[in-house]
Order: sequence, then structure tokens, then C-alpha cells
Amino acid sequence: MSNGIPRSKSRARSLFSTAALVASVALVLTGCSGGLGGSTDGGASAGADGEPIKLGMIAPFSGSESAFGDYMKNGAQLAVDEINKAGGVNGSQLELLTEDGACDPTTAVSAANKLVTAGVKGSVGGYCSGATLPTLPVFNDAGVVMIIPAANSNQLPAQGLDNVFLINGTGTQQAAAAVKYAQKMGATKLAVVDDNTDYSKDLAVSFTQQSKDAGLDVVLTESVNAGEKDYSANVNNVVKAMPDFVYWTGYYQEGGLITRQLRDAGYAGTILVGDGSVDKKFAEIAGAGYTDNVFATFTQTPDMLKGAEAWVASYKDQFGDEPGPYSTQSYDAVRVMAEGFKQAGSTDTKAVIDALMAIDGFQLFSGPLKFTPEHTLSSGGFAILSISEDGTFKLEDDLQG
Amino acid sequence: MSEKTEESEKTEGRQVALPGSTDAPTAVPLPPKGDLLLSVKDMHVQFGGVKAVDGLSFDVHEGEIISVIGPNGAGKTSAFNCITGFYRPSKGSVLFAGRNLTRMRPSNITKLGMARTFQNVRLFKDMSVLENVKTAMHSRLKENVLDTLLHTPRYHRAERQCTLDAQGWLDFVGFGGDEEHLVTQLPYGEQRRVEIARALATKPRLLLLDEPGAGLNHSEKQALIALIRKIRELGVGIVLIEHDMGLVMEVSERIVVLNYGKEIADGTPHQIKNDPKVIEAYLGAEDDD
Amino acid sequence: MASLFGSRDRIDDLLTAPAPFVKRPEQNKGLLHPQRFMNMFGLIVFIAAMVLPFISATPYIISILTSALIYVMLAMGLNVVVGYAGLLDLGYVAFFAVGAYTSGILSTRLGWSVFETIPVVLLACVAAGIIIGGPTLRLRTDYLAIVTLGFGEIVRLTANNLAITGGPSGIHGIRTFSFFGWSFADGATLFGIDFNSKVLFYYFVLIVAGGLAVIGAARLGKGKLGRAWKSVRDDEDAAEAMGINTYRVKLSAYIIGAIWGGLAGVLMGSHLTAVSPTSFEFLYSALVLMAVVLGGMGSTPGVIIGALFISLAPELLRDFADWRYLIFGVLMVITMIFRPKGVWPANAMLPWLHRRSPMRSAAERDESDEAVVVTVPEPPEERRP
Amino acid sequence: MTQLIWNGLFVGSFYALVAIGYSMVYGIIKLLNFAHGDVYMLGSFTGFLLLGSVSGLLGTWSLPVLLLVLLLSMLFTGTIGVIIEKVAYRPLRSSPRLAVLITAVGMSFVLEYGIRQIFGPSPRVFPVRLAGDPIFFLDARITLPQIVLMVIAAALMYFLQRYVMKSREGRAMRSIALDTQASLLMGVNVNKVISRTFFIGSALAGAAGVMAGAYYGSIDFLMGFIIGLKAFTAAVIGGIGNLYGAMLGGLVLGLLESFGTNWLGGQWRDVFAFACLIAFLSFKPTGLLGERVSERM
Repeated sequence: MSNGIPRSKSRARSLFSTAALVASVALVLTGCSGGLGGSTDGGASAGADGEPIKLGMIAPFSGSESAFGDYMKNGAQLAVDEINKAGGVNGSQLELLTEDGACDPTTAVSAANKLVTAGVKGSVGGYCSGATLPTLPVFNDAGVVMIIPAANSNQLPAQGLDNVFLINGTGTQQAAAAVKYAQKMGATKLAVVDDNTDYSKDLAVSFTQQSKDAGLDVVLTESVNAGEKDYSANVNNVVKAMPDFVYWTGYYQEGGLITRQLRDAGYAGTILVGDGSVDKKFAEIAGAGYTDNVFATFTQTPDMLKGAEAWVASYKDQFGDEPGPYSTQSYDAVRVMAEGFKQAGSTDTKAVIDALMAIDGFQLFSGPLKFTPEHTLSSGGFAILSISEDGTFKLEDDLQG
Repeated sequence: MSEKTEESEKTEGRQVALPGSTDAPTAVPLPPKGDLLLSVKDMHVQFGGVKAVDGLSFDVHEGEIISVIGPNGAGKTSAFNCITGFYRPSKGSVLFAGRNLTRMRPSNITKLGMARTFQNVRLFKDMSVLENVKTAMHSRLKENVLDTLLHTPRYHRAERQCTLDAQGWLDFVGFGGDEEHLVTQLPYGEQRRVEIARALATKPRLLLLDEPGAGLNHSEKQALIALIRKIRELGVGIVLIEHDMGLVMEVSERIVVLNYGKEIADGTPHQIKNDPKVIEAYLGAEDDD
Repeated sequence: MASLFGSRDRIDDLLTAPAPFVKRPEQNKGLLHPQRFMNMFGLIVFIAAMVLPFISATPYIISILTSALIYVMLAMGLNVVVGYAGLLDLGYVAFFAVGAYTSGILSTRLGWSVFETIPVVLLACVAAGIIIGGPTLRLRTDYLAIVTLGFGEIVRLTANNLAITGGPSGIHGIRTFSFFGWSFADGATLFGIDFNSKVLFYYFVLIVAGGLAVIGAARLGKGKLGRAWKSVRDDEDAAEAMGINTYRVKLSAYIIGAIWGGLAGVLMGSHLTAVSPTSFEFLYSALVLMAVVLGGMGSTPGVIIGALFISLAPELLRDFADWRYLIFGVLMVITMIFRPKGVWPANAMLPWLHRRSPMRSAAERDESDEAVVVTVPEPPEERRP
Repeated sequence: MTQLIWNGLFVGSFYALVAIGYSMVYGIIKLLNFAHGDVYMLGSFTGFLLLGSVSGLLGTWSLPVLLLVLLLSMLFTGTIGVIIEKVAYRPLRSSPRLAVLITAVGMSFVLEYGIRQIFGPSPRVFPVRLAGDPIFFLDARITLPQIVLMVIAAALMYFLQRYVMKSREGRAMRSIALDTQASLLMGVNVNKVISRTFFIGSALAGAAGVMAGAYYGSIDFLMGFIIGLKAFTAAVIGGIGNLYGAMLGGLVLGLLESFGTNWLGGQWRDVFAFACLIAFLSFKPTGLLGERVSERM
């Protein structure tokens, strides 16, 4: 009894803590392979026969954005399976490794390091721009080429890293399509609503800027807080500003609610939503009768292309669910990456980057691919969609001419 | 150990312990009545509509032992809390060492030289006995954050002295347990002692003891009386709230009696014992109970 | 009268502490003394951590250990606030954010190196500690909890809404550490080993910074200020009665916590090269608090274990994919049920360690013959003031 | 203006329903039950499942069916609340309060990610949607479902108030809140009362969950998190531990948010609400109706 605590308890306590320590040290020590001080295993053994080429994908599988993780993963997996069935790339099979980035920078960086450690040759993930940005240097240092399917903040190409490619249209391109449509509709008073996250805000800012340049009056920019249910206060602000055109730049979960609440509050004008809201669930959440005069900016959807029914069918067949936002982009990301490997004839970073830059006319869902010097799509391929009876989005206006 | 105390010798203040002495500290003999220490003048304390203290006045001199007694709910503890700055008097003043205490933080009052104990022992329960006493030396410890962070020689010196002083006070109050123990592991009587040691470690001129005898058995009470006298011999003034009349009568030089917040008597134990108002208050109070 | 007491705040001491006269057993020598043992143990862990990358580690392991060390720093800082001073803080990441953003903005806008930003970060953190603590520390614990939570959210939302903080996408391209024209990005060859990875440099920086954070917080906890914090935690009134200005002491805990959190923020910002508001959500305040409580409030080894658990468990559970947060939650509940005071509570000692041999035999305390053990005290009849 | 007030009150009544549970649990065992918001989420999903199974009846009997579903969901979430308390909180009754806070966060994770495992991460849409034509009252646009929901909320709170203030069980609850030890000595079965408190608080949260699902239409596994924080804030504004305080706090918070959004825009709304809270607590540190609480300490 001479120390601070009763003896019997303290023994159990110390045993436990010692065990915990030993366990944690053991956990750290095992699963490690080779010291770090020496060298990183550059491009060795890449694509050797029998060894699959590993592709990494960081997407949100936990947290508030986790709904999108599976869409992306499934889309990519579909492409990997197709390519493997067709004989793989340069004689090797592809293998998809997914890691949770949780839309959190720290988690995403850990995930990136994990993928690098696992020896991925390409990254086909990246959803939240905020969490994707800090992974760029990690992949860049390791010489991993990134084809980012979803994240599209203007900050990404602005980093000027040559291993980073974006195959989602950028905010600027999407905003241009939205403004074009607003003009076409003859709207004069615009309101833009974002959800205060990086992607949405980026798009909203671009939209506001371009609207002003086009001589349109943006009467209100409103931000909502993602993850809530009641947006009546925000909706009230919108209605009071009396716009004739509202652009929602966030995701479908809130988008459906806001559309419904806008209509309930008496707003009758056009509602345009961004690509994050293009999901069958959007109409479901908004409810029947709430999707008239609602349109979306989106790169073309599967059902607008020939053979897309087959794609949707095989997606459904394999995963038992409809494809969602960024399923197509993730699918395309894998295909573009494979094409890059194929053209380069290896997985060598420099060669793949050159090969990707040389691609011209490779068919994506969003149209033929040609990268700009900034490594973004030369044309966003944005079109205007409307919502059909069953809640699916269909092509309304391709904005050509 | 003894050589360390030489550093602690100071020219100021009364020397209570001779270096290396293994006996209780001694004190310079006091004049019969020291200087005026505390002067409570017409103090009122009010909570909402309840008058907890309703006009209390008394003086305490150095080296004097005064008891404040009264039936339950007479406002004794409220008066204590008011003197030590935990409550603010609604009227009247408290002068200590020539200063008005009424708008002062309790900690500043303590720094002026007034220490207290609490009615139900309030030690720092997740700290060891030694740490409890060391805590009381907070405001005197010459150790700043950088010293602590860098473990400078000054830090080591201050901590060593602080520990010695704390041990000295523990020995002084006759603490007989293990000073490394958490205070909650001590028997009640020892906790009382630690609390007094802790109060003394703030180096007070005036010590306020709130029912120090509560929960003690007979022999412990005898030891307490001895301890109170020993503290008085150091020149410290003592104000005591106590229910045990035997203890009060034995130790006090003067007694102030409160009833329903009002001061009904102030005198020597002998005068109080024979004061009809006091007798009535106590008998009456028993009726009420 | 006035002349007798002088005019300073403190009047001259009447008393001098008596010298202790009861003989106390000698302190234990060598490693049996708990403090020395723990110091030695800490040193061994530190060396092991330093050597680890040379033996066996991948960039992934190094990266998650680096994040874990940031958590250790944060938890040590929060331990000062929650563990020592007993102030429930649900918005601790606010300080983390202040540090990360201050450093990030100075680094990206003015081109300062991370080292140069540190003095400004310290000032910003002290200011943040005072701003957040100043008006709120008078509140009772539960109200303090919501107020700190509110401040945490205010800081995050403000960062999210302002242009200077980069809005929702935050700040990117924070410079790495550099000295005299050489930066971590350049790599180096030491002792014939090629250090080409920034990851590794940050790991070493964090080992050192984390080590200093642990030692600093532990030392503060044992010193004068630490005793004052603990006294405020245990009984605020009694602390005040001991001459401790409880308000100032609480504020100091806040400021120290803010500094620790802010410095951790600087390191996180430069480790990730990016700062964004999503890193400062309420969840992370809750996680750091969990690290402290799970490990053992006020206990240095406990808090370290807690921080490592909180940061490494989700990583180690990655293979469980979708299940990992479920498992994490279950683990938390189970740990607390079996170890309610934390994995390694404060005041706990390993059983084979003693500060000194058992204290005071009966013979040694013959002076205190009255030391009869008392039975149960009467319940106090009046409430505390 | 009236629209702002109405919006605020409507949202506020949801906050109030959830805040009551927070506040009751706090009043009795001084625990900030972080899993409480997730019980609200659980209520939504229970209602979703139940409504899905009786979807045939929905056409004609919408409202009665909905009420029945509401009741069943309340029973279910109430039971879950009791189980959570038994499993995660009771073993820690005598431990430091923060320890229980951690198990509460742990339970919150368990509920959230448990539901995620069952229903998946993407939002589900309620099979029934309350909709109605608006009526205008002093310029405010009010719909019938809004009125119905507010009436239900008010009725639930009224019955709760009657129960707590008038019944024997309610008295036991209040006595425990005042002094657990003394209540124990007076022969109150503390465990039973605590269970009952968890049942009621969780049932109310579940009711709010079902109502939110039916009104807003979409539910997801993380929906409880934000409302949990809001309810906590509301409970504190009102004076935590105080029943009326929780109701009042919910409404006040709803109004603050409504006006904050109007004045400063949506992105500054929470900053505004929290700043008000902090400023307010600095002046009145016990919350709106906190006096009674301070006696309890």
C-alpha cells in the first residue's frame, strides 16, 4: 500500500498497460517491410509477368460523403474487370486497391502513403478536393500518375504537378455551361446556392464570376450547411431575393431537399443543379411533382451514349445497384490509365505522362479525350439534363449551338 | 535534511524552528495582546431575502483565539465565507491588516495573511498529502514557467525547499501517515490535520478554523486543542467556529455568539457561559429542532 | 498600523516553516524509483522510435506514425486543460486550427519558412487562448463544454468562410522546413544512407517535437503551476483559499493548451503541405478528448497510449473497411467499461516501483501518540459555500 | 418577418424534442449523452422500415398509420435508449464523468456505423411524404403538416411535463436529479428511474426522428450528429437539466438560426448562433431557466 493505489488493482492495471504497449509496438513492427532509409522501390518489377499492375483509389468510405465511395469504387472495378477480361494491360492484369480518404486530409495522406507503400503504379481516385490536394505531393514524390475522376477544384491543376490529370470537367467549364443555359432561358436575376464545401463553393464562385461577365445579375449567393434537413431559412432568403433562376452547386442529398423546400416556399422559377446532384435519389428526395423545371449541368450520362444501357446493365448486374455520381468518371479514369500504360508500353512515370498527353480522341462518357497543357479536359463536355418521370436524368440540351 | 533549513532562516518574521531541532518549533514570547489583526464591522450577508448574517462586529488581535458559536444555521459559516472573500457582504466592512477586504479575491486575502479551513474537509482529493501542502505555498514559490520547463537550478532549489517546508508543517501538526498517499486514503482525523497544515503553509497571521473538531473522537480533540494552542504560540490569531462547547470553552479567550445572523453576545468564556441570552438561544434552538 | 504591514500587496511573513523533524526513509535509488524508471523507459521508447525507420518501416508506417505523433502533441496539450486543470474543452481543435492557419498563411502568402512562423504562431495561440478563455472560464464545467464547442465551430466556420484562409478548400503548398537554403525536399545523404523522402524528415521532426511536448507538459504538471492546476480541478474554492488566483491559473492552462495545440497545427500543416477546414471539425476535438480520457486524465504515459490508440486504431482497422468505425466505437466502450479511469490512470504506478521504502513505522512517530484512527465522520450538515 | 419566426419555431420544435432527452439525462446522471442524436437517427430508420412494411395502407390511412408508426418507433427507440444505458453507461455510474462521455461517443459511432452497415451510406427516402397546400397567416406561409407536427411535438412535451411534475414516477425523477444519494435512502429505485428517463428521452428523440423523416423525406446515417449538437446547444441555452429550459432553448435556437441566416447569410448562421450563445452565457452563466439547476449542483 505504499504507492499511490491499492496493490491488487495496480497489478491488473500495469499488466494491461504493458500488454497494450507490447501489442502496439508489435503492431508497428510487424507488417513493415524493409527500412525506409535506403531507397524507395522506384519502377522496379512494374508490370512484370504474373505481377498485377496495382491501381490505387482514394475515395470516401466513411464520414458524411461516404455514399460516393462505393459509386466510384464500383465504377472503377467494372473497368478493371473489363480490361482484365480482355487480356489486361501489357500482359499484366490490373488490380484495384481502394482506401478510405474520409474527405479528411490526414486520413487521405495516410491512405496515399499506404497505396504508395503497396506499390501502386497509378491513382484513379480523388473525390474531395480538400482531401485530394495534400495527396498530390505524396503521389508525385513516388512517381505515381494520378487520374482524378471526381475532384475538380481549380486548385488541383494550379499546383502544376505533371503527374496530375483531371478527367472531370473543372468548375470553370461547368459554370460556363450553366451560364450559357441561363442566358438561353432568358433569365436575368440569378441566385446561386452552395453547400459551403470546396467543390460547391468553387463552382458557385466561378458561376457568379462568369454570370457577371456575361452581364447577368446575380442577386444572391447563399451558402447552406451540408448534412442538415431543414433549409427553410436559406430558402426564405432565396425567395425574398426573387430570382428567376437558381443554381444549386452542391450534392443531391441537400439538393433534393432544397428543391422541394424552394417549391414549397413558392419559388416557381428554373432550378439548375450541378453534377454532384445528378443521381436518381435526387428526384426521390425532392418527391413526385417537384422536379418540373429542374435541370442539371452534367457531363453526358451513360444513357445518352450508344451502348450505355449495356453498361448500366452490367453495373447493376455486378453490384446490384444503380450507378451514381462519378461512377462513369471512375470507370473512365481506369480506362484512361490503362490506355496510358498501353501506349507507353510500361508503367514508367515519364513515359505514361507523355502517352497520356498524346492521347487524342479516346472515347469517354463525356466525349473524346484530349488533355490540355494543364492536364484537364479540353472540353468539359457539359450538357443540360432534365429529369424524366422515373427520376432518371436525360439529355435536355447539349448546348451545341 | 537539517542543513537545508539553514537556507530557510530569515531575518524577518519570528523564527519558529531552530535548525536541526527535533522538537516542536518554539516561538518568541508574545505580548499579552498583540496588534489588531482583523476588524469586522457591522457585517451583513444576504442571500435573496434571507439574512444569513445580520450585523456582526468583532476584533481579533495577534495571538488571540476567538470562537464564533451559535446554533445551526446561525450564519457562522456565512460570516467566515464573507471574511475570507467568498461572499461579498451586503453591508459593513471587514478590515484586515488595515485594509478593507470587501472587494478582494479570496486568493489575495490569503496572500495578505489570512488562511482558513473548511467545514467539511476540502483537500485536493487526487493529490498526495505532500502535494496538498505544497500547493499552499503557490504564491510564495519563486519558480516561473520557464524554470519548470527547463528544470533550472532555481526550480530544483525552490521545489526542494517547498518539500522541506511542507514536511515541516506536516510534522508540526503531528501528521502520522504516509505523505505520498492520496489524501482520500487517509482516516478523517489525519485529513483534518493535513488541512490545518495546508492552511499554515500559506504562512498566515490569522487562521480561521471552521469546525475543526467535527468528526473527531475525544483523544483527537485533545490533540486538536494542543495544536491550536501551539499555533497561537507562533503568534497567529485564530478564529474558531465550533459546536463542541467543551472545546470552545477550553481553548477560547473570547467568544462571539450568533443567532439567526445576529450577534447576541461577545465576551470571555465565563461571561458567555452565564449570559441569559445565550442560554435562551441554545435552549430555544433545541425547541425549534 | 499601516507601517507595520507595509504597503506592498503582501505583508511580511509572520511564520517561517518549521524544519521537518520526523525522520523519513531514504528515497529509493536507481530504477526502482518510479520517476527515474519512467524517464528511462521514455528514453528507450524515444530511441526505439528514432531507430525504427532504419530497421524496418514503409512510407505508410512512417506517415501514420507522424500523424500519431501530432495526436500525441495535441493530447498532451489538451491533457493540461482537461487532465490537469479539469476544464472540459470540446473545441480544442480551434487552437490546432489557429496554429495551422497562421503558419500556413504566413508560409504561402509571405513565403516564410515554417521555423520563422513559429514566434507568430505562439503569439496567435496565446491571444486565442485569452480570447476563448477570458470570457468563459468563469462558467461551470458543463457550460464551458458547450462554449468551447461553440468556439471550435466558430473558428472552423470562419476559416471556411474567409478568403484569406482559402475558404473551404483551405491553404495548399505550405513550404517545408528549410535551413540555410537547404530544405527537406532536397533530401540528404547522411552516414552513407540516402534520405530522399520528406516523410522521413517530418517523422524525425515530430519525434523530437512530440518528445519535447511530452516532457514539457509532464514537467509543468509536476511543478508549481501543475499543482495549482490540479488544485483548481479538485476544489476550486479550496484552491482560492490557498492564495491561488484560480481564474489566472485556469487561463494559464488554456494558454499552455493553446500553445501545444498551435504548434501541433504548424507541424500538421507542413506535414500535409495543406490546411483545410475539414481537419478541424468537432469530431477531431472529440477524438483528442477521447485520447486523453481513454488513456487516463492527467497521466503522461496514459495520454500517450490514448493518443496512439485513437490515431492508430482506425489505420490498423483499415482492413476492416466499412466496419472500422463500428469496431472503433465498440472498442471505446469496452475500454472505458473495463478501465474507467483510463488505460493508465494518473497516480498509478507499476507495482514494482516505490518512491521509497514504506513510510514511518510506528516507532518513528512516537511523538504523535494520539494518532488513533477515526471511524466514519459525521455527515456535514451545512452545504459548501 | 413572421415567416422567419415561423420557420424558427418549426425547426426549434424539433430541436426542443431532442433537447429534452439531452436535458433529462443530464439532469439525472449529469451525462452529456452524445449518442442521443443518433437515437433520433435510429427513430427515422425505424419509422422508415415500419412504413415500408405497411406501405399498402398509406393511401387512405396516411395520418393514423403514421401516428401508429410514430408510437411504435418511440417504443423501439425508447427501448434502445434503455439498452444503451444498461450496456454502456450503467457500468460506469461511479466512474469519472468524462469516462461516460467517451462511452457515449463510442455508442454514437456504434449506432451510426451500425445503421450504415444495414442501410448503406446513401440517403433513404421515406415512403410517405407529408405535403399540403400552404395557408397564409400574417404573411407567413404555413402548411398543414407543419401544424400537425408542431401539435404532436407540443402534445408530447405537454404529456411529458404532466408526467414529470404530477406523477409518482416523475417525482422520483426530480428527486434523483436533486440528490441521488438522498433519493436512494428514501427508497427510490434509482436504476429503474434512470432507465425510465432514458426511455422517455430516447422515445422523444425517436419521435422527432420519425417526424423529420416524414416531413423532410430523406434520412441518412449521419443525420443525428448535427441535430445532436444543436440539441445540446439548445439544452444549454435553456439551462441544462431543466425541462422547460430545453423546450425554450430549442425554440430560441431555432429563432436565432432563422434570423441569423436572414441577416448574415447561411454560411455565418452557426457562427452567429454560437456567438449569441457565448455572449449570452457570459452574462447569464446558468442558461435561460438555469436557476433551478444551480440548486441541484
